[in-house]
Amino acid sequence: MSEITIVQAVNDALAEEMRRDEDVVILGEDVGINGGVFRCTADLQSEFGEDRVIDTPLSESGIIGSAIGMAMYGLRPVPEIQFSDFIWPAFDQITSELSKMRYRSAGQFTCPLVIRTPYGGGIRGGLYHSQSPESYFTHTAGLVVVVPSSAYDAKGLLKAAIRSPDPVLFLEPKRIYRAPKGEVPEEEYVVELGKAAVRREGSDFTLTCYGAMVSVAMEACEKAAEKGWEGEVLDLRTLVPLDEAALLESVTKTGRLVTLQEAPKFCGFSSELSAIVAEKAIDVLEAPIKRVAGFDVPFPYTLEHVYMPHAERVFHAIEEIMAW
Amino acid sequence: MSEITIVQAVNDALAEEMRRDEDVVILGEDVGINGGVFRCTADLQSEFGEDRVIDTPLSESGIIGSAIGMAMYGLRPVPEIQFSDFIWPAFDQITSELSKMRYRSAGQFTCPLVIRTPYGGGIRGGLYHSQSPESYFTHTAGLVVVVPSSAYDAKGLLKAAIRSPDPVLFLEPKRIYRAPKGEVPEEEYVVELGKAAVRREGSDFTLTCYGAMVSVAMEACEKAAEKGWEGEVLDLRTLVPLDEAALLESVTKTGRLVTLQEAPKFCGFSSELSAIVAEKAIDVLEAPIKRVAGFDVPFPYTLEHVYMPHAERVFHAIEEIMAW
Amino acid sequence: MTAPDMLQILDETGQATLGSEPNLDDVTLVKMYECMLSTRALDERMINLQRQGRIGFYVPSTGEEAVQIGGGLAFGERDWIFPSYRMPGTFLMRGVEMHDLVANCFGNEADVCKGRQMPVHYAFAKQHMVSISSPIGTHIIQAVGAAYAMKHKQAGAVAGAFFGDGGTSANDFHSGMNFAGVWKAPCVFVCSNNQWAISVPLEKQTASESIAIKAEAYGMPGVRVDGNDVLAVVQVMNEAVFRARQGEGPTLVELMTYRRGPHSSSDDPTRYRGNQADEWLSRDPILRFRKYLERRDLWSEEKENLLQETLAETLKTAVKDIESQPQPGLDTMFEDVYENVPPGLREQYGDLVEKEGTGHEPDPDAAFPL
Amino acid sequence: MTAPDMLQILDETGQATLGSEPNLDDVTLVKMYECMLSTRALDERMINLQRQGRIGFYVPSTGEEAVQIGGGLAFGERDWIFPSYRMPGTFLMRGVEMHDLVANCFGNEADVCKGRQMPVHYAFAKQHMVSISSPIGTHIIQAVGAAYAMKHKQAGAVAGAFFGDGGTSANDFHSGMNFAGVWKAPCVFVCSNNQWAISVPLEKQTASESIAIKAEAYGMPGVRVDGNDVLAVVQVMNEAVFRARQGEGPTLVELMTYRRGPHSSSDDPTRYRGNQADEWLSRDPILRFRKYLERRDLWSEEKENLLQETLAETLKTAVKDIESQPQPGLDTMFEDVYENVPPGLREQYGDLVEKEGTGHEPDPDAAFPL
Ligand SMILES: Cc1ncc(C[n+]2csc(CCOP(=O)(O)OP(=O)(O)O)c2C)c(N)n1
Ligand SMILES: Cc1ncc(C[n+]2csc(CCOP(=O)(O)OP(=O)(O)O)c2C)c(N)n1
Ligand SMILES: [Mg+2]
Ligand SMILES: [Mg+2]
Repeated sequence: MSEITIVQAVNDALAEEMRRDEDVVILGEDVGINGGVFRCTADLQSEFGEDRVIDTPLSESGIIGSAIGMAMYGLRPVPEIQFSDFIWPAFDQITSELSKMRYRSAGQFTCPLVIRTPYGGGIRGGLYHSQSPESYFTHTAGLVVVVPSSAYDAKGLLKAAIRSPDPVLFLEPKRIYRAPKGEVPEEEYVVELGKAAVRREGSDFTLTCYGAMVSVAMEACEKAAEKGWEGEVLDLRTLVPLDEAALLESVTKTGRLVTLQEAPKFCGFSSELSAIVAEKAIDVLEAPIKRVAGFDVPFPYTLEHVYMPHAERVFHAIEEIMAW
Repeated sequence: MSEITIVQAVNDALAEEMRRDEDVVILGEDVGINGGVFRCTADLQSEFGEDRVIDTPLSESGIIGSAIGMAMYGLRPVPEIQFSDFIWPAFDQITSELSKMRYRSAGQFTCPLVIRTPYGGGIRGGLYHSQSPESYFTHTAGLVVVVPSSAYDAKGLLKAAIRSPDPVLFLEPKRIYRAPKGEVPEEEYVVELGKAAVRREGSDFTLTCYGAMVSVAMEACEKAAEKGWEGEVLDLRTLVPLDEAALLESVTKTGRLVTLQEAPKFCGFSSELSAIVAEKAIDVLEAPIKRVAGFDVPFPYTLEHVYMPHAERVFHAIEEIMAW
Repeated sequence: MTAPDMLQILDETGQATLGSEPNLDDVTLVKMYECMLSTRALDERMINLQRQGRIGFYVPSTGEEAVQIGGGLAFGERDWIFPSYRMPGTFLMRGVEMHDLVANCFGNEADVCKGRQMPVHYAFAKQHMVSISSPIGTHIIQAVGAAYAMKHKQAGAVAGAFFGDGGTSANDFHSGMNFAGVWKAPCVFVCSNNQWAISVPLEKQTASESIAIKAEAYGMPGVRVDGNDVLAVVQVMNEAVFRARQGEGPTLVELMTYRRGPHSSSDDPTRYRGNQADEWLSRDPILRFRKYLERRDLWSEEKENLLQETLAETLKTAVKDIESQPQPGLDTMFEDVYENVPPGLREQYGDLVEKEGTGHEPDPDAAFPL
Repeated sequence: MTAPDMLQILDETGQATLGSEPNLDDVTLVKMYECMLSTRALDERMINLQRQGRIGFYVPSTGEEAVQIGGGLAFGERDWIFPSYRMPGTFLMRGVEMHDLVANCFGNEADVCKGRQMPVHYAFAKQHMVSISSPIGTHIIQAVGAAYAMKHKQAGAVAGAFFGDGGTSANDFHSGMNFAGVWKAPCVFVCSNNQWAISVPLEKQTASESIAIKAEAYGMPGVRVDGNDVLAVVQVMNEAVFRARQGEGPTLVELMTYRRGPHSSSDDPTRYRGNQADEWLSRDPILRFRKYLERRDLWSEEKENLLQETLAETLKTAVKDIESQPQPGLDTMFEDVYENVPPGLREQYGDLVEKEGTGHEPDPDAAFPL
């Protein structure tokens, strides 16, 4: 076991997969000698060379579009989008091409690749270096969407994503890139895609979360425990395909649900969780489904700490449904 | 009163607003002498000239990006995206710029404009001429999203949108562009944004819909009526800002909700409706909230008629919740 | 290069400029002509079927056969082509059966793509003909990525990206050209400049002197060629593909031609252009090449008639075989979204077949406007 | 034009090529110098505050002052500028107060943008300085739209779009240049080619001979200028703005310079370039222009010291005034999303202040990496 940051976990996963499979290549802005602005690709160019760790021109549609072509021809690209806020120029390639290539060619052409990109607030990045874009991708059939919340998962899920036959959007919670550190085994491992993890068992309510919100959820549950309310924290880890069974199982057990996300509330990913439960398990519900989320405004700079959901806001929602 | 198609209604609204306000300009691919591939801008170039009805190069980011600049300088552009399936190259301009200009400049710069685009299936357009993209836009604060379902609304809502100080995405249901025709008064009128319309009153269940799905909803309710179940059909018309009051009022009355949309189900717009009701009105619910939607696959060509929700599928959902 | 000069080998009478012909053996020359004629025959038949409502949509390529055949010939088997929707001839050149193209247009069980895309959106992996996408331009940068992979894997292969004049305005023309220039990717960019993007004429598409000159913005050579002169097309394309294979980097080739027909079966050009297209009848690429072959005694009236008959026959049987086949099964709607069908989709499929019913018919009024 | 030649008026010793100077009166020349020096002083002070953790982020423009001042001077009051994030000097040239730029960097109540954006993302409508966006390139096509509107309204105004070498790879550089060419829009495109995009050197950004030559792809003139020679910049910019105003269409101006400092307060250039930047010290645009002014007896040691003192004083008081001000009120988070706050947002604001509480503090560890 060693204690590492998520940045290190991502770097290790990339290095291991590149050693395992020479078809794995990295491309993006500043990923080479600079090692990425968050250092996730540090030292990879010196080990694997400029042909496998490629500094591209400043064009996200170019990065993803060329990665699709590389993947079609048999490479296994891991493009990096420097900030998920800058992924939109590539949205056409992702939504129209990457997600539909297998379907429209009836499996004759496929483009397995992993788009890595840091997302979320907490680094004082303001409007364009803080957003949580998952909800723009989870509606698109053909994509897998993954969000790790720890070094262990970041490494194991990224390795699994790189080996996946389907295109994966891998969202890295930059707020927790460097802290806290987490334990990771020395030996090789992967974490299966499509499976949620129970981070805390409880019988009174279910609290769903992912990415940087997991620690906020845990903190809120500590506060709730003081009141005698035991929360079950479900870290979704893979948003698409969703581990619906785990969600329904937990809610069936607890009868109460609070969802937590950093992204704006309206039409956010968590709304789907509410919809699934309201469609399939309404009879077990003992209280309304509360959503704690970012506000429906652009991400502000100075008021970031108010914008981002914190344990107090989550606790307030828990109180409401427990008092129901 | 005159009987006109939605295409005609759009064309009339554009002509009237262009006569009223010389700052209104149209730009897009083939909108000029060709009058648009769906003929929505027919004859406008001959009346208003090439400077106000502009055929652009083939670039959606160019169309929306330049429209933003025009709007900032005081014009009132109504850009057309030929098919909503081709809006993605402009997604960066819409999501990063159009929706955030007012906020980031604290109101110093604004870009009121209306993006018109045909959406939805039913014309045998296959993967890329059939999609319903509303759910990719309703999550973005700063945008208004409108979907008419009749000639009357198309004209009145479009005129209101053109006069709105906020940027509007105006989604035109191409399946019903030419049929059925609808009555429109001779005299000038607008339809207020942000207000849903009850198309059919009923006390047993609420059925939400918009665009081309409204007629499907009505048909399903006829079938339900034969069983003695009276449905209330709520045509949302404006998806953002949502008429939440109308939704909650109807559901409070009926105690049952079925949502209907053409777009894929997972993280689709209707999931938000489920989430709102599950959060604010769960106590009135007497049955699960059923969602009838497109399947979570790309839009197929030959099997379009199976893919698109039809009255039978909606009726099946109604049966389920009434039998609950 | 001063952009507007344009390479031509065959004049309109089919006379070749002395000694300027690419060296092609007789068999190849005849095969090229046969493919050009086959393309024309396919187009006419499909447009006909579309008018009769037997297929939903079609995109004719009439007048652009030299682009398709000359453009296709230069590439070898291991090369990959990222095609546009206006080049069935290149598929034929590369060995795709007429039958399979027709099957795509019917979109039923006979279609290798399971009827998922509209007609003319072909995909044939075996012949390295990449799946055609409706969104304009997206494939250009994909071709560059594939070219990078070819170079990286030292496959000695080349990628070809085909697009129209309108396509040069797309975002991924820019990213594709730029990345290819920086990467010296073994890629050839082929613009079929038919001077129209639906109703938008070239001068409203770009203010540049030519399409070829755009190459300078990316540090690669650009060449303009008479796109109705199949020999000139072959000549220039051979050089470009050779350069790419040699590791000398990408080239932009502009093929000057004209879209003689409507944009598609849904388009009515009389709305936006008069009979301008007629001027181009005399420059017909097939006619011109036929004259050349006849001068060289490689073609004749008899051969022409014989081929026409065979083509008619082939198309007749193909249509007969295919039209009668059933639409793809409902399960095909849920497959190939992911490698394995995920639980959520299994459930949706189950509900559909077990409960929700699919008894209703396709909407007879549904008609494609573009 | 053969791209690589580059217009220069002042050599490195501040000697002007005879008779080639733009005619600028002494007052203007001095004002230009003062602005260049003010820009340098602002940058140094802000970087300092950032190091002390008193502001969160900053982007220095050291070495690019001639671009900002020469680039700004050419435009008139009614013209609109769509700036990049590396040009505070242009804001100063156009009458924005030092105080207001500093206020933006603190992002508190003193900031006209209500602390919504990161530092250096200025917006000043009064001076027609358009809101700066982080996404690279998006403003280029917006400038073209504004230019179209200016032409349409016969305002006699011109739009200027400023961006970097990296920006030329962005989608909307392509759409912007292309639309401007077709529309003959009164727009001037100004590329500050400082040869780096964070850690990516020019040769990995594009294979073209120059940035200027990219203009040919869009049918407009492109000019390359010594971007550290403020007189050359003014000269060329004046011509370009004049052309635009005359209705002769857009121009692309490439200003050759060098990003002497880090990309931003979060960047460490030693990771990707040695001390290459030092070569550019001798070409410092301020030093060069000062020598020129001194030759012409328009500047002196005394004036220099005096100005330095005034600047230090201005910055000191500005920082003092601003730093003490409170953060923007919570209501500002919900305003300006739409013209009127919709019901949903009122509700969210209400819940926040009444129930959910906002007692907690900003995260002290939050630090921006880029
Ligand atoms: C991104 C995008 N925008 C718009 C369209 C609609 N459309 C289809 S073909 C076409 C014109 C293409 O012209 P060109 O590239 O010259 O090719 P040609 O049809 O002339 O062969 C347009 C605008 C599209 N398919 N994709
Ligand atoms: C679309 C987009 N991609 C990536 C970034 C991250 N980024 C910020 S500045 C920059 C480099 C810009 O270089 P250049 O255009 O040359 O301007 P310079 O910083 O040199 O002035 C990058 C990659 C961004 N802001 N926007
Ligand atoms: Mg064309
Ligand atoms: Mg730069």
